[in-house]
Amino acid sequence: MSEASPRKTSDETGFREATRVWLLENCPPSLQGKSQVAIWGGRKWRPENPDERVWLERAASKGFSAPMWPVAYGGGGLSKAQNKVLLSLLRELRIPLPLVGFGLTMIGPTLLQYGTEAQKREHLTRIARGEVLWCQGYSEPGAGSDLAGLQCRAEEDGDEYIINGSKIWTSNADAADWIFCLVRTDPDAPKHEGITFLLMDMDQPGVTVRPIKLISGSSPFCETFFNDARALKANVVHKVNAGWTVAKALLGHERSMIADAFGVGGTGGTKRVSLAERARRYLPSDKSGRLGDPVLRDAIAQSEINARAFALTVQRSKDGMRAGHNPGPESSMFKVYGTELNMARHELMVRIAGPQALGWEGAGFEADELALTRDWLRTRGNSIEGGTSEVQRNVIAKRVLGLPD
Amino acid sequence: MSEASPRKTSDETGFREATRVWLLENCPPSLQGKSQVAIWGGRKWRPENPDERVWLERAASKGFSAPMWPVAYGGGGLSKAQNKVLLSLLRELRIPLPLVGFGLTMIGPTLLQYGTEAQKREHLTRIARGEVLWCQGYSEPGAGSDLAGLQCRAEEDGDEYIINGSKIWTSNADAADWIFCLVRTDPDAPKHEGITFLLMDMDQPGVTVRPIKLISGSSPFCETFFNDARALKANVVHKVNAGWTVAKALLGHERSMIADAFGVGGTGGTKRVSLAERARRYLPSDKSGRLGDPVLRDAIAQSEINARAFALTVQRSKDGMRAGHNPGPESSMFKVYGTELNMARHELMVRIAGPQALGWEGAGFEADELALTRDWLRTRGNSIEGGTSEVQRNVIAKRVLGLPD
Amino acid sequence: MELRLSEDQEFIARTAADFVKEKSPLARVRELRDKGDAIGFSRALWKEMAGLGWPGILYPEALGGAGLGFAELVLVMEELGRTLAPEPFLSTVLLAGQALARSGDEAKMKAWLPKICAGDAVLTLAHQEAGGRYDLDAVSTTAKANGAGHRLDGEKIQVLDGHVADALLIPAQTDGGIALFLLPAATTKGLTITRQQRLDGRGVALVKLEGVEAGPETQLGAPGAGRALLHDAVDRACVGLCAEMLGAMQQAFALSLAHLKEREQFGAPIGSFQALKHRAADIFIEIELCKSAVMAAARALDADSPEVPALVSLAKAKCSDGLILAANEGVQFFGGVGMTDEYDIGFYLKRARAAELSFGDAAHHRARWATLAGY
Amino acid sequence: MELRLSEDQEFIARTAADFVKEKSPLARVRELRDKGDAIGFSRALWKEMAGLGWPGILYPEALGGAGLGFAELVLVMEELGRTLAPEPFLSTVLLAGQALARSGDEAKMKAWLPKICAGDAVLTLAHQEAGGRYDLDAVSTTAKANGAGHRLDGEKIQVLDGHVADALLIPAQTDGGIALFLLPAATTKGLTITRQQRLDGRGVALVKLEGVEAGPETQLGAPGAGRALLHDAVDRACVGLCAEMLGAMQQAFALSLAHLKEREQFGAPIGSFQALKHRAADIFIEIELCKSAVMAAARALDADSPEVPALVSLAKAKCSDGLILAANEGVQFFGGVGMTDEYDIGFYLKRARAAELSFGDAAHHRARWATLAGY
Repeated sequence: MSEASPRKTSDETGFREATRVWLLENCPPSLQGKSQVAIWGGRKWRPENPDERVWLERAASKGFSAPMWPVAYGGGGLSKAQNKVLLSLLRELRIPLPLVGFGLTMIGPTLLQYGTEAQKREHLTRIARGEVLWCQGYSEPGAGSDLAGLQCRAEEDGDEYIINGSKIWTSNADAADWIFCLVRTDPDAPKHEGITFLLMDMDQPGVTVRPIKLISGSSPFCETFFNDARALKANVVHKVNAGWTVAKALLGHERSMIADAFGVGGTGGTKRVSLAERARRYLPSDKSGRLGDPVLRDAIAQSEINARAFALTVQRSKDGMRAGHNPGPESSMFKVYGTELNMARHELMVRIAGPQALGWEGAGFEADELALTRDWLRTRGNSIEGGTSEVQRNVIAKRVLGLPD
Repeated sequence: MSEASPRKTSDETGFREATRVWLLENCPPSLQGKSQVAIWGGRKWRPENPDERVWLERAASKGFSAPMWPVAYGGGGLSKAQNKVLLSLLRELRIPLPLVGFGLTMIGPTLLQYGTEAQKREHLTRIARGEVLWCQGYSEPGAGSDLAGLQCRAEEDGDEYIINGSKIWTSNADAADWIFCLVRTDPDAPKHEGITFLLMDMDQPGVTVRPIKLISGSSPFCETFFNDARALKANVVHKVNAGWTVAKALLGHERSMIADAFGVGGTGGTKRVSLAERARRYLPSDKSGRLGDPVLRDAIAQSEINARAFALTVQRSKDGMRAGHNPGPESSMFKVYGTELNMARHELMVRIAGPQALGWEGAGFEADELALTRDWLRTRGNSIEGGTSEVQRNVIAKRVLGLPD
Repeated sequence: MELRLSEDQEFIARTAADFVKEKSPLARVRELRDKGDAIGFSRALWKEMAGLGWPGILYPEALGGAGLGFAELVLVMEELGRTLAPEPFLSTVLLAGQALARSGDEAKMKAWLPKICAGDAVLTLAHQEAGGRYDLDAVSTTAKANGAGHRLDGEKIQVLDGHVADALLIPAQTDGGIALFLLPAATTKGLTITRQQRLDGRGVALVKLEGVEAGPETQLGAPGAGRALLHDAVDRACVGLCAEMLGAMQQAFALSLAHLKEREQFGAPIGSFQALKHRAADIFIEIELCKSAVMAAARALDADSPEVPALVSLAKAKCSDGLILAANEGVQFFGGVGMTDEYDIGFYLKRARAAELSFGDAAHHRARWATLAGY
Repeated sequence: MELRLSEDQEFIARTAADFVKEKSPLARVRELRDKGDAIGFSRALWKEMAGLGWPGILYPEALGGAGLGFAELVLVMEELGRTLAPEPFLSTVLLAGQALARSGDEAKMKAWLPKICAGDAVLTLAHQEAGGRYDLDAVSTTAKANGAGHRLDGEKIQVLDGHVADALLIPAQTDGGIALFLLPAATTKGLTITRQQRLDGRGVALVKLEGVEAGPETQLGAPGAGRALLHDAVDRACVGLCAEMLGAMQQAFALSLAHLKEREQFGAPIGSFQALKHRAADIFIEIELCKSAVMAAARALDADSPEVPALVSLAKAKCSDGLILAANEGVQFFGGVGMTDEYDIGFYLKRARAAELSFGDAAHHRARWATLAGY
């Protein structure tokens, strides 16, 4: 840890300047201006550019890989304000985040809330150093929207559990080292009450992983099979049979991330080619410069208006939260509308491109046309993953509108 | 009854010619070419044109007021083919039907199927002569889609029932003489098994009628209240507590009539002003003669395409029935799609007319514009009356698609 | 632009909500309709609202106003919209008031704005003609030069509160483009005003101009400024209407939700049926989007943002569809009784359509959005 | 026009259904795709279909056909469409076959139609260019007079089965308008054919023409007839495609219904949830409308009705929306597994889009319907 730790700098300007200097000195030049690089870490990680490892290690030593985690667990101990400064500097200098992944965003925060001291010391430290890549084992082939209906079971054996069953949609499981998952420890209890939240090392013979091919092509998703896999009882998070509580907390993190992603999408925060620009490529314009197909023009305007209204609504919710209002179950609204907006937008792009949207690979299609085909297919999953639109509407009806069961 | 009864004519051409002559001789000239006149009959009937009564009486004597009913019950005893000839002649000569109403189309056929000999002789004869106007008492203020949940109760009292409760949507109850209705005779039985189908004279102190004003203005609908009203037990149709069977048969008549009405509407069988003609009145056309608002043009085409596809489907169903296929529960499809098509068409007409569709009465609006406002409002009830769209979709899901409860 | 109410704004909204609950239930609108009230609103209540400072919210304190902005005005109009209050906000405060306030014509502002703020005058702007549909520039009323003034001929339709207006702003074509003429109703010769009956009960009138002599003192603003004043005033009235629509859709939805929870069919409250639940969830979402749209448009007006026209069109496109959805579905949720005049939900169905077809329908505003975005 | 199958027609439909069940399950299409089959369909199966008389259904017995009509053809194509059978009906039997059969060119008909009926030739018509979108008249491929014949230059896209066609019909602009040239694939110099990979696996090709010398014997039909032949052939292929789409939407819906009945969530089959039931009911209705539309278009063709173009557009507009609805909802009903390549429902999603965007999308056909209706 550096001597002139910026944490000790009392004012933000000082912190900003010191951090800027540190970043410019410590981030390898080959990564400066490369903010799109995603550094995942983990045992199996073999970055193409070895500087990525250098950058991760330096940032981890500084506490910048997990900036707001306590120093005791490998974090940087930064305040919210300082973290914001750090992120804005990374954006400004187009330096990649030192570390990304579910360890940092999902299991880390969960352990901070529910983990034992030993678990925090062991796992958080390794996450912050980028030594372990995590994946999530929630969904099961048979369970779908009914998450709590999971069947994967864990039976006691001395100080261990023996796990049998399978998980689906385990993103990046083929690259991951550890998995956090929900297992059934009491098959006789009501379905929400016999579930335990368990951490498991994937590097053992009882765990196998099969990547999933989607209708859009290859994907980060995998199916993960447990065949007498083992985990120490010390790796139970919170209490045995109380895993549902932990799961719900973690799902909250996930949903707000998804809503955020779509909210930002809606504002055009990420630079995207506008629908109108796309349309000009395929459709003639009239003398006044209007799109020559007024029916598509109307559909484009509808899509943009909806996107803008949605972005304004996300902003209104955030502005409200800053004023101390809690995000309630109406966040289901962001999931359902954001995803369906994105899906409708892609369907519209396909209609705009016409026959040129039909390419799979090879001759006769531009690269971005081929990407559109795949992207559109992929969006069909938006209303399914992370809680189906049907489930979200149920939540709104029940918890926001108070409609009876 | 005329001597050269057309029923005895062995070939259709003979029947046609004889009937044509009879119609031209017997229909008062003031009614020839007046096919839009609706002759309701009944005790309270005071037609503006007294020839209407003359025409009804002559036609009834000939058996033409209820052409296919048995002669014994005041009908004409015509075959299906002969009836078709009669109807086509009436259309051709633009002579009004001698009689219309629920007696003829609803309770009549029901009594033919379920009535006792005495009931048929009494009621059918009076219906055929246009002496009694009937209305229907099914729905109740509290019941809605759950028709069988009706509360109106009938208690035995010697050879009579005493009826208390109310009925809603009793069309033309303020003009009607008799009512056929569903009453609860066994409050302890399962809800479908304690219902009796009962006929009741409305000309008694225990029956009061209140017309219902709709959002579109005045309407034929009424609310009918029974306060110790009385009916002879001899007026129970079918068995006591078996009224649901009769009701279902009658509802079948009603739904196929409604589907028919919308089906015919869909084909443009009734002359209607086309959407495009309407649009030309409010929108400029471009040089090539196209409607100048391409977005509305697209919506008009969509509406017409849907209407035509629906009309073709009604035709396909009829062609199939002629080939001996039974009309199944898929007729719910005609109700739900036909009504929603009609509603969407009216919404589109309103959008086409723009601010001119907003008139209620008086200055600044044409008569057909004022009619459009009311018609549109009235169509909002299409998806409710005669079984809501929700109920129809339930029926399709369960009985056509076999989806589980 | 922050999309959040300040404490002051929350107070204004609460005050308006309380006022509406106490003084302006829907029953009042029903009664005005049933008795065929000649005015169509309550002058007494309008004075009371003026007492609360509402008609003057937008106008400078020097002229009797409160010196606030659209962010505040839409809160009041949203609450009034819940029960379809018919008082002359759109005509007097927004259409005419905004044309006056933006005209730079000090004399006319001083003559009229204090009266508007005090609830002592009803004014209006006749923005619609029979053939014009939603094109504000399609003005066929003519203003021919006539001595120092003009001679006006033409007809205006569905002029909001035209039947009770003390003065009317009339757009007419001069040689130099569209100009606005402010004509006193009582004393102008050649002016025929006929009350029109609309399905939603909002007071409107046919205004006929036959050889009306409009002296130079009647013209509003600098020559050539009329078209911009007309567009700007209608945009502002449009945002006010959207706020009313937002209130109306929330109320229609509240009535629907209450019915879904109470009404039992097949042994269960109908709100327990999943198909209806999902439709209710969709209405909820659309209303949330409309809330944001109205808030953003109002704040853009206050900030004089270049996005004003686009955000006005966004709000009108969303609110038109949102209110129609809430009202159509509302009637369907209520079932048969929803079709009767006795129930309130039908009032929202009628207002939904009237509001949709005022100041341009959703398709009109989508087309305008596209034009503004350059495609 | 009666909308009912005769006994003979019912027999044809049953035969086709049995054949498809036995010989052409979707697994076959998946296998052709997975092994990257160069042809993309089975020549052996095509010969078998020819044995059943299918490619010749429309053509006179004298030329080896069955002398039946579209009413029969659509029954076969509907069944084949259920499992997305990739054999060259659209290209060979409809696009090229119909252009030939309607050309009046006896020599070419005798040369090719018997081979088509026997399943011994694959032909196609290159109706699409990159900039043309759905306008068949937007032909920028040129045919310049060159001695007695023409010299052709241009490029055609997504030519159905172009990569395996024995001969291709190429529309090109001559001085006298659009003409069709029948070019043998193997021997024509200046013709470059490149297989394209489409999301739905249907075999298509880029066809480049660079200084192709087309002798007078290659031109199809009388001078000036090319445009009508092109439009008529595409309309007929469009009805064939609609029949395939009708089969596909029924199969996608059948897969969905089976899943809705089997799959349990929250302790009940998901098909018991009312929101899904209602959506299933809507899909059922749309499919019924599409059935009628396809039947009517086929019968109109057989009757040579003046309504042909309108009914073709009606069928394509309805089937485009119907198949997309059935496929989109199908994936949603299946949930996560519906997104995996392992399940079949995704094949229908891909075909839905490819079919929608072939021969004009729904909006294109609505516009055409309006034009035909004179508005």
